[in-house]
Amino acid sequence: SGWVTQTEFNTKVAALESYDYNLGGAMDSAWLCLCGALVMFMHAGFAMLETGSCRVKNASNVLMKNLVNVCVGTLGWWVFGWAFAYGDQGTPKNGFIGTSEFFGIGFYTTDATTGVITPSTCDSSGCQSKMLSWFFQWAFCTAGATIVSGGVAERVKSPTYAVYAFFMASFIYPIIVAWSWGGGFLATITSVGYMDFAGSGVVHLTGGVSALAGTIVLGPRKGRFENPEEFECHNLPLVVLGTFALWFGWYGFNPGSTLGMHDGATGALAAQVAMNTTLSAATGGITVFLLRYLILKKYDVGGLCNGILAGLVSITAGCGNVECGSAFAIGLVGAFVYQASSMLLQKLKIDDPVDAAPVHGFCGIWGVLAAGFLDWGKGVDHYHGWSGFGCVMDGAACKTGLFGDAIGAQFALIAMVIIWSGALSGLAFFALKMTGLLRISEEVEEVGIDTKSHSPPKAYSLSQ
Amino acid sequence: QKYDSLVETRRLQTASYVSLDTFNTEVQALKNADYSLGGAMDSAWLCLCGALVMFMHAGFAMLETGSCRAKNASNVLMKNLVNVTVGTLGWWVFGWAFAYGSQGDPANGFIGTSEFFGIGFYTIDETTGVITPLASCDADGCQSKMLSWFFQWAFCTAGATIVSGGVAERVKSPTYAVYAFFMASFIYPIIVAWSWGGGWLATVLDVGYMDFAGSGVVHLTGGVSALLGTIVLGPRKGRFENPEEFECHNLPLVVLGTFALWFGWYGFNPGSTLGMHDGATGAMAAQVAMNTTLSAATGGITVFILRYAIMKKYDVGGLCNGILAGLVSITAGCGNVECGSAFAIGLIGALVYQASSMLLQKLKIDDPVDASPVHGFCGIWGVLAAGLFDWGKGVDHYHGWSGFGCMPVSDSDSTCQTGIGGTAIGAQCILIIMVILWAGTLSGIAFFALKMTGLLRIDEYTEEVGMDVKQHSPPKAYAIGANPMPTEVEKTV
Amino acid sequence: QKYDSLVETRRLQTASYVSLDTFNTEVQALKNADYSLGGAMDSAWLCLCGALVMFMHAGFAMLETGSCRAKNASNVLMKNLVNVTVGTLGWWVFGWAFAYGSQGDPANGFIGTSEFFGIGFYTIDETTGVITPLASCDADGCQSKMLSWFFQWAFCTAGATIVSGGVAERVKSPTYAVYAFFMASFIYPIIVAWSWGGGWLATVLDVGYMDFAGSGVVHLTGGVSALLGTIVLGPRKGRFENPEEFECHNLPLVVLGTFALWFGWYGFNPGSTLGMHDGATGAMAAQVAMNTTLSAATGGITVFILRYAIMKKYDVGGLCNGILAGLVSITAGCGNVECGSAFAIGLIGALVYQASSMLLQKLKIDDPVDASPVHGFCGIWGVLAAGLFDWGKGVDHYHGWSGFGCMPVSDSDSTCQTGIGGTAIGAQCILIIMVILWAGTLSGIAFFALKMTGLLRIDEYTEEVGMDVKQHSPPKAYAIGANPMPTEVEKTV
Repeated sequence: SGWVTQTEFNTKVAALESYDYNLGGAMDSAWLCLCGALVMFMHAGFAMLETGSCRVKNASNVLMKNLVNVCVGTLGWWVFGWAFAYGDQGTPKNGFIGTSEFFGIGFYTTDATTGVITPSTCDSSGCQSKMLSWFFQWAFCTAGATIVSGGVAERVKSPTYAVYAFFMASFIYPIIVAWSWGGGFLATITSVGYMDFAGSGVVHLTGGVSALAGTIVLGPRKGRFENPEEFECHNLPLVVLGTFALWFGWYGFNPGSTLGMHDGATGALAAQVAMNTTLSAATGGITVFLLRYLILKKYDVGGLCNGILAGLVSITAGCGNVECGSAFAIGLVGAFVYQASSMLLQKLKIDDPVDAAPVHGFCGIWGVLAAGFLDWGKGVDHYHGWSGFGCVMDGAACKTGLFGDAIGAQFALIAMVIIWSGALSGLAFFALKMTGLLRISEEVEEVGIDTKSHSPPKAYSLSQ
Repeated sequence: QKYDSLVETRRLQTASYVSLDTFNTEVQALKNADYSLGGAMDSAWLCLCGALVMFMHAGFAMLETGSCRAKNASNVLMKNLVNVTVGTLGWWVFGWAFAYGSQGDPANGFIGTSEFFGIGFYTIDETTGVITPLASCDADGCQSKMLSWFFQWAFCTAGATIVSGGVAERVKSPTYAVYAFFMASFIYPIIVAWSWGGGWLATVLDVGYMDFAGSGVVHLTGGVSALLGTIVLGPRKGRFENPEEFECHNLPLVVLGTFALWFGWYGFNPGSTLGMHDGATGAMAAQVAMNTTLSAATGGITVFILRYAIMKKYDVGGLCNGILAGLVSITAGCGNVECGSAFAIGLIGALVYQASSMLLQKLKIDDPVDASPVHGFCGIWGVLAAGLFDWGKGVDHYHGWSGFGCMPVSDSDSTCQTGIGGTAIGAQCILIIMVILWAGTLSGIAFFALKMTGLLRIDEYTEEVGMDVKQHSPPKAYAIGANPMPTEVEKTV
Repeated sequence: QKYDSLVETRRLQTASYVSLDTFNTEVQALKNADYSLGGAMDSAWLCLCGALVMFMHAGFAMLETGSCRAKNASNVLMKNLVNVTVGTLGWWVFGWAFAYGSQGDPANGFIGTSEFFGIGFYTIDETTGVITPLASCDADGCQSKMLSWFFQWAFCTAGATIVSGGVAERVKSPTYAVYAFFMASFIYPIIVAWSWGGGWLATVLDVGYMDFAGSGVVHLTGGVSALLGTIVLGPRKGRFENPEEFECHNLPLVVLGTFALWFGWYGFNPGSTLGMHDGATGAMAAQVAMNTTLSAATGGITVFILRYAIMKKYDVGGLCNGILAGLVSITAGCGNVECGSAFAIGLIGALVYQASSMLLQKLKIDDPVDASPVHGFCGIWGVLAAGLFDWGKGVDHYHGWSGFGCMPVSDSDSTCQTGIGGTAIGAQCILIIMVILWAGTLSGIAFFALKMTGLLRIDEYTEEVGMDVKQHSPPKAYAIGANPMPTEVEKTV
């Protein structure tokens, strides 16, 4: 007849809905695969930045440390890391640690009779396979672990560091994720829960604190504070290249942390994040550069590079819930935090070859705090946090008076990260030191690790 | 019996037919879902393409550094970093507002005057505190202002950084930083306001200019400014007496930079569809990617062969600049020419580059990285080529911004306008002239005024020993090898 | 009266119910919108993945340059640049047509014969001049030919560039350029025509070959050709007498190149879904990304440990090649194996690489960057592994191209075929043999003919002093430090 029956209507509408649902799933996958690849490219950035910043006689070794870090870290993440971080925390949730999906087991279900494999875990707005999350979060995990490699460069024993990197990627970092992004106890602490959009605290502070612990336990490189000019970076173009690669990769790190891309609001949030990231990076860079010029009366390109990274780390927690003016302020203050903490370490004669702790640790702290203090709902006494453009709701209206709780949650996150990764990394490094496994011998340090333990024995032979 | 059949009809209708209300609700919901997906697509596309364009800064930095002398390597790196950081602030404070802010009603056609500091990108509901990101919506989807800001930011700073190559190794660094801010916050945005921002060039001669991704708007602007800068500055000391001392000091960096730029260009050109929510846009992006590829490859190999014919030596730097010449040449017309034309555009672009590069040498104008031949002269050629090779020409139609379709008679009449090919080329010429006049005049005046006040050029001694050792900490870019740099200088400085 | 009220009811119902016409129109419009969105997604995905693959050229260039000697650095850089530019033209003129052009009806299964020069990628309406990009459509969406051309271009030139590593430091540059054109326009496209292009290998032994992203089609083709080239050329002078002189001259470039390749592989493998318009494809891409990651890391650390066990020294270059070995090994099977298998494939791939690398050393075959162990031998292993580790094996089903599902009995019967595991491995072996025969024979003949005519290898003097100083302008890749290169040579040359 000329009329539409309910059955026909329902069938066709369901088909269209499922098509949309499918498209949303495809979008999520495309977005996270590409953003994950960008984050992975940050390893190139770290490797170039750290290598360029160290002395030529250890260049091969620094390169190696970065490569070993990502390889070993990948296996750590696969074997244990994912399971601890995102595995099932039981019912009721223990809030501390996941205990399933080691080795990626359980990412698929296989139909026993037909042999058809079904990979997905779905929610109402689209499907994301576990593999997708595994891949995207893998890039974050190995990035966090690699931060430490800069702090301990040029004097740590390589096999020792490899073991530590495995430990970092398979246990230290994943547990912090289990508490926070994995939905553990920090997610609901002080009722509001912590807010760390892309990981100023979860990733960078974890790495930065561990780097600081490592560099303190190791002690400075021989002669570092007697002949500082011998410790200048040996290849500045690599440093700048590394900085640009990191900045580039950060557009996967921050915007990708929407963790999906299947509606317009998420798209607007990603754009907002990209804009804030850009502003804070530029502000941080130029601010440190000017500060250093005032102090040194010399141009310090390495300082400019670290300033950019300081800006990026500072905005990473709050990029989704602050206005662009606040992003400028966060980058500006972050630059001061970086410069002050860098000078403090110098004063305390703590030798951090690439300023890993000031950039990732101190600015990580500032970033987490800034995400609470500069939340854009503050002006009207609302808190937005994870809700992005919307406010944290109390029924149909915005909850008010959350400021104290929100800041409290941020402090809880900072304290927990410092305690957990500081204590574990500190213990690990200290135990290694006691057993003599931590630091290379004086002779090796003198002639350089490359000559002593590498084949070929030097990173460059430009004049052949 | 009639009665019975009517009762039956009614029963069926009530029981299992669909009411218009239900229908409309469902259809609207589905449309909303599609609309929302389209918005997500646009955001994903432009965020990622913008990131690729941003990576071009790595390319510029490596290319320019590698092309200069080792003694100024730190300084060239710094110039690129300062450029992007200062340029970002310039774009945020003034640039976006001048380029894409409201031009009033009726539009003044010349300059935007709202949204400085990104103010007005969100509206906040007074009572609930809910923030709504301001978006420009059309029938097909919404794009937030932040998205456009980010994507256009990458273009703005890329344009500004072109100049840094032309003035390298002799300009005073703080002076250049101020200029870069001026470039990113005023010179470039005004040209955008006239063109992409919907100003007067968009409708000039009725047909309007056509510059898909910015051969004119971005590259010519940068190239002309670089040319003026390099002329006013004068050549580096000894450049034409001892040319072999001015060869690039690190060729792998040059090649790496070229590949990074080529890679970034796949954000620059295909991303200039400015959206990605339907199949036709997708096909356009693919078309653009293909043309970009062909022109780059053709330009590279052509310059390489030309130089070999001239010098009987392989010139890898020339190959790299040839690739860039091909890329700049296709940037305006990548969306409205066939692939055979893309080949021709790259080929001619290579000749344009080589000829203008030799011309500058002849005129003893010292452009360290050939910024003005690559971006300026090939930029001119690119804008012209977009008019000359428009694929509607064979049938006397003009496609221009309409892409696969022809330019229609009017909004309501979709038949093709005919006989506008000449007018279209006229509009292209106007774009070229206006960019040269505006950017040339302003940059020229700026550089000249600075020269007069002695703020422009470093002193001779610094130029002799190198900026790195004089002004930088650490005093050299490399510490590779036993005796990497003249240490006596370091000690005497 | 009752009758009247019924008429009235009916009238109202008529007004507020939905007619089938309206309904169908609306549903069709929504389907079109979805279909269009799907097309946009495909384009965005393949444009971006293609760009990532293109960036692998930066990786190859840096890796190969860093691995060679400083005196030939410019020349190696040039070879990579020439390769991509000449290869692009080869792909445009002939390659695409042979690979993906129409194979006739019925398909000849061996070679395509249409769409040279990209002719036929658009249809132009004679009267209106409106251009329609030609597209291949299926039930879920349309992809323009330009999109496929671009994505496959990146694969083609990547395959060709593999050879450049194997013949580095001793092949005559113009000769290599001609070979690269031949490779990109004929050798590689024919293999594609047999396989991805839907030729005879797609249905060989009924089950057909399985090579998701090209362990065989791309890497083995390149690796075999590199091996033939390096054998015919013979070793570099002094290679096995003074091996320490042949160590890589710039390790940071090698590592940078490795990371760039790994990064680009996320376009190479996940992009080989060749589309992205439904959730299952998305899950497949994620699966592929995860497997790629695991195999790369496993391969890298395994080779590193092996080499340390053998040499008691850290070998960073070995770690880099191990990563590449893992990547090449997983490329064929990344879509139809579990993550545990990906670990195993990377592990065994590392052993295959190390064993074949040592074998070549033993046989005194000098492959400067280990191109054939990495791409050739691991390519063979990758193709085999895709058959051996197929995740349907445990229940005697084969998944292959069907991804998560099993290979069905026929198009109409979706139950799983059983007992085809052995046949599938047979098909894999046929793919391997055919690639080796085709690429090996053609490359071998080409290199041998060139050798006979004296066009293949540079003269001894050039090899001694380096190609850069002899043939390049500038005559050296680096000018870092006071006395970077023996200037006497420069002057005597």
